Amino acid sequence: MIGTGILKGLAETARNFFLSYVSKDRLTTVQYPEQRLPQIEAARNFPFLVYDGAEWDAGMRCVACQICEKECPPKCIFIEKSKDKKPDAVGKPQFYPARFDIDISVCMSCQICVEVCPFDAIKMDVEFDLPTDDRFAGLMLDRHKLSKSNEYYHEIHPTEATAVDTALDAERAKAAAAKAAAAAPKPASPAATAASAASTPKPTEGESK
Amino acid sequence: MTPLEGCLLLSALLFAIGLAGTVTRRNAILVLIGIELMLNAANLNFIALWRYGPHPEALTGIMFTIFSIAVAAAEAAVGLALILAAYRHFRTTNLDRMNRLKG
Amino acid sequence: MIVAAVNAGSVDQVFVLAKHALLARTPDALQPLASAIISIIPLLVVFPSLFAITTVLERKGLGRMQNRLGPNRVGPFGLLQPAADGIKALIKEDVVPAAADQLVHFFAPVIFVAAAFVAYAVLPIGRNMVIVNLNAGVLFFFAVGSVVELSVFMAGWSSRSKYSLLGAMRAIAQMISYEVPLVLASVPAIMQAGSLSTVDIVNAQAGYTGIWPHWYLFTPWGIVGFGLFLIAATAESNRSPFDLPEGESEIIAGYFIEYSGFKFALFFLAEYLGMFATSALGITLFLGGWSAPLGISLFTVVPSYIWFFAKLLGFICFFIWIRGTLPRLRMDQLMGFAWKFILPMALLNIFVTGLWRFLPASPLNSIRWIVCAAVLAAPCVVLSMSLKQKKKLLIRTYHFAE
Amino acid sequence: MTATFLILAAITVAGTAAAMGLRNAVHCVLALTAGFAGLAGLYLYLGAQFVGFTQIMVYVGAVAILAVFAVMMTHNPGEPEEIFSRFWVWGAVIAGAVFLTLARAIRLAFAPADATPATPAPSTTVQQIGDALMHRYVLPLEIIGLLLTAALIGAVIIAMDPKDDPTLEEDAE
Repeated sequence: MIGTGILKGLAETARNFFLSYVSKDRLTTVQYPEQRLPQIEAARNFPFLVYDGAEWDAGMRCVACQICEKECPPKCIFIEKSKDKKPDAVGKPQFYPARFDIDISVCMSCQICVEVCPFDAIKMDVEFDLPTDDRFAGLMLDRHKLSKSNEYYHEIHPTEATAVDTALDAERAKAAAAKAAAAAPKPASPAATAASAASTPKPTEGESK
Repeated sequence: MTPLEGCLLLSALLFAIGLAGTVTRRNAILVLIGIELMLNAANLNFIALWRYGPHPEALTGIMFTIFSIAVAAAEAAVGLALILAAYRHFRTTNLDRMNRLKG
Repeated sequence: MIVAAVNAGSVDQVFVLAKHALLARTPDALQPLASAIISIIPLLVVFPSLFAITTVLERKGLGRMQNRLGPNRVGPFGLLQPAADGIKALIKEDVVPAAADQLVHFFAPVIFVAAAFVAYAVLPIGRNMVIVNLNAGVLFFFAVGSVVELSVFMAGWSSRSKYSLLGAMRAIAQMISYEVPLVLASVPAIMQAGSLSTVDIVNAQAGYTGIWPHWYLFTPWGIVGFGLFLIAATAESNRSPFDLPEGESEIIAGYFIEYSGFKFALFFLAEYLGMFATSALGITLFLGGWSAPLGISLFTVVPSYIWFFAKLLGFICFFIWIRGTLPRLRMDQLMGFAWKFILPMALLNIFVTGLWRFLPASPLNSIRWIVCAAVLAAPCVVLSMSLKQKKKLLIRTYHFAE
Repeated sequence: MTATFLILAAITVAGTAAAMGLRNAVHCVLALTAGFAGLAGLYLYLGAQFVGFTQIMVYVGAVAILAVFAVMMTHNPGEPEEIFSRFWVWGAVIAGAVFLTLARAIRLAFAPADATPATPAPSTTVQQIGDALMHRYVLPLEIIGLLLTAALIGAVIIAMDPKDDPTLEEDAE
């Protein structure tokens, strides 16, 4: 008979309608600004810069090598290298970014900058409410706004951050050992230092995958 | 001018407009519409003469108009169907270019 | 009539009496104009407010049917949502496509809304509460309804967009196909009442047998006619499951896709006004208009307009319920249903109404009932069987996949 | 001759004149509906309520929509834009002459003296019309019904594309 399917459907929607007032677990809606879903560890959207220690300016890992700027597919990263140098995470004097801007209205969240960074300085953030009333300047994040502490990194991506820290600690230990070894007999040749610096990315890159 | 005279003059004007459209337009659909207009002019006459005539209770004018509207509707349906069929054949609704008798 | 009105209580007639009191204070020369204005202004206030209430009701109801919350941000329980939507529509930019036919594009929503409002002129929303009691009221209603098709065409054609044109074509094809059954489904009620005047039709259903009202719904042809009317009304107001003309997922909004801001809101308003008007006509024809559903004093003391709006609200809730349940039809299903099922049933229903009128009522009312119901039920089953015929589907073969 | 009559007459004449004179055929049909609506208003003004509503229903709701569909189905963008026939001057002259003759005849028929007193509009109910249709005019009604059915079937058959129907394949060529 025609119409029985319709009646079944009507009964189903009526059941939904009334039971949604009775049983709370039927309503799966998360009321966003007040309630939030638990953070997923693999979540990521825009890049940020990691710094060690308490001061963002001093502890910044970035050495302004500009690899990320070159690799960025939509070209949303703008870096200006500093004139002077300061010691990096390993203690070696390095350049630092005098200017580091990311235009997140252009960024496509591809994570290539993170993949290519040899110094573990740029990582993916999970911060997604970035509304602004100025769509040009407000979405152009500068060096200060981009800097987040290593603790914050641990908070949002604990596993990954621990792996990075282990690798960096190994690097630091290696550098300290090399320094100690160099201090004891004779200063090592500049070529050897360059080689050890070049070998740094390899372990971290392997672990981040 | 009496109301009846006004109605009749309006009806004559409508008839003339319809006639002008029918004989001057090239588009077959608009020619058909012109014919409809002339029919409507006649309907207006019927209603006006029923209203101001001596025997409004006889309903003759209204009846004639109702039947006329029904005939006009049938005419429009068949006429537009004919135009569609002709368009399918000639690929045009321009009456000046439907000038062949050969099918 | 007047005596009955006074007996029914002054609460029932409060608006009528208020109008008379106001008219008594206006000079004689202005009386026709003042009478019209006093009648029209409440209409212009009440039905758009009902539209506002319906939008929030619909969104919350649909939400609950899908186990969602629905709008709950603006005002308590989201009840002020329509105000926010209205403000948004008002302050939005009014974009007119560069290629559009400016004049026609402008007039389409205006005519649509005007036609939707004019239809209310003949609908009795309470005892003695109708703007004009036209002798050919139902005919007037359908005549005004046919103007809507033209405005839909104007909107679709003047936008110069393929989606709006497709939507307009679908809408017109659907409206014409379903206007025929809509009219034919209302013919039985007109036949039985012996009048095209909506007021007379309501009065013909006003009595009670015991406590049972004399609504046309409670006759075999009334049930069938009401069902057919309901289906045709759903299609006529472009509601789901007959919302092909504005199927969001295929032609994005149909004929009013190129409208924005306030004109879009006008289309939205007119669609809902059309739905209310058709529902109100259904109430008038089959559900006894403003009369109380049971002839007990508890129900009959309630003012007539409250009953009317309660029935209208029932209709609205039913439409929302249907919308939350049924998926959209295919074009061929839509047309096939109209011409192969609803139209024959409506014609048969007219015949059965004639039978009902000429079968003797007094001694053997139940036999009359059974005969009429049987004459209607048998073809209904046969037609629904023929609709259900399984199509032999071919196995789809792919040329390049696999 | 009241203001109502003049307004309605103006709408009717403007609508129909535009329908016969505009360039775009869809505009013509839309103007025509305005003219038909004005005519329906005139019927209402003359007290023929039923005819007025039937006029709107049939002409605005059906004929105009049909015409619009026909215009769109026969639209040929490549066609040269000539809306009037070569002999349009002659056509206009003939139509003008017809109007002048009719108007003259009407003016002559009404002597200026016999201004008929304005009679109240005869009250016609739908019931009366129905009774008349079922008694005195039942034969014309039946014939009209037959005519409409024949026209419906005929229109469908004429408009049907012979390519869509295999049984008509022989007739197509």
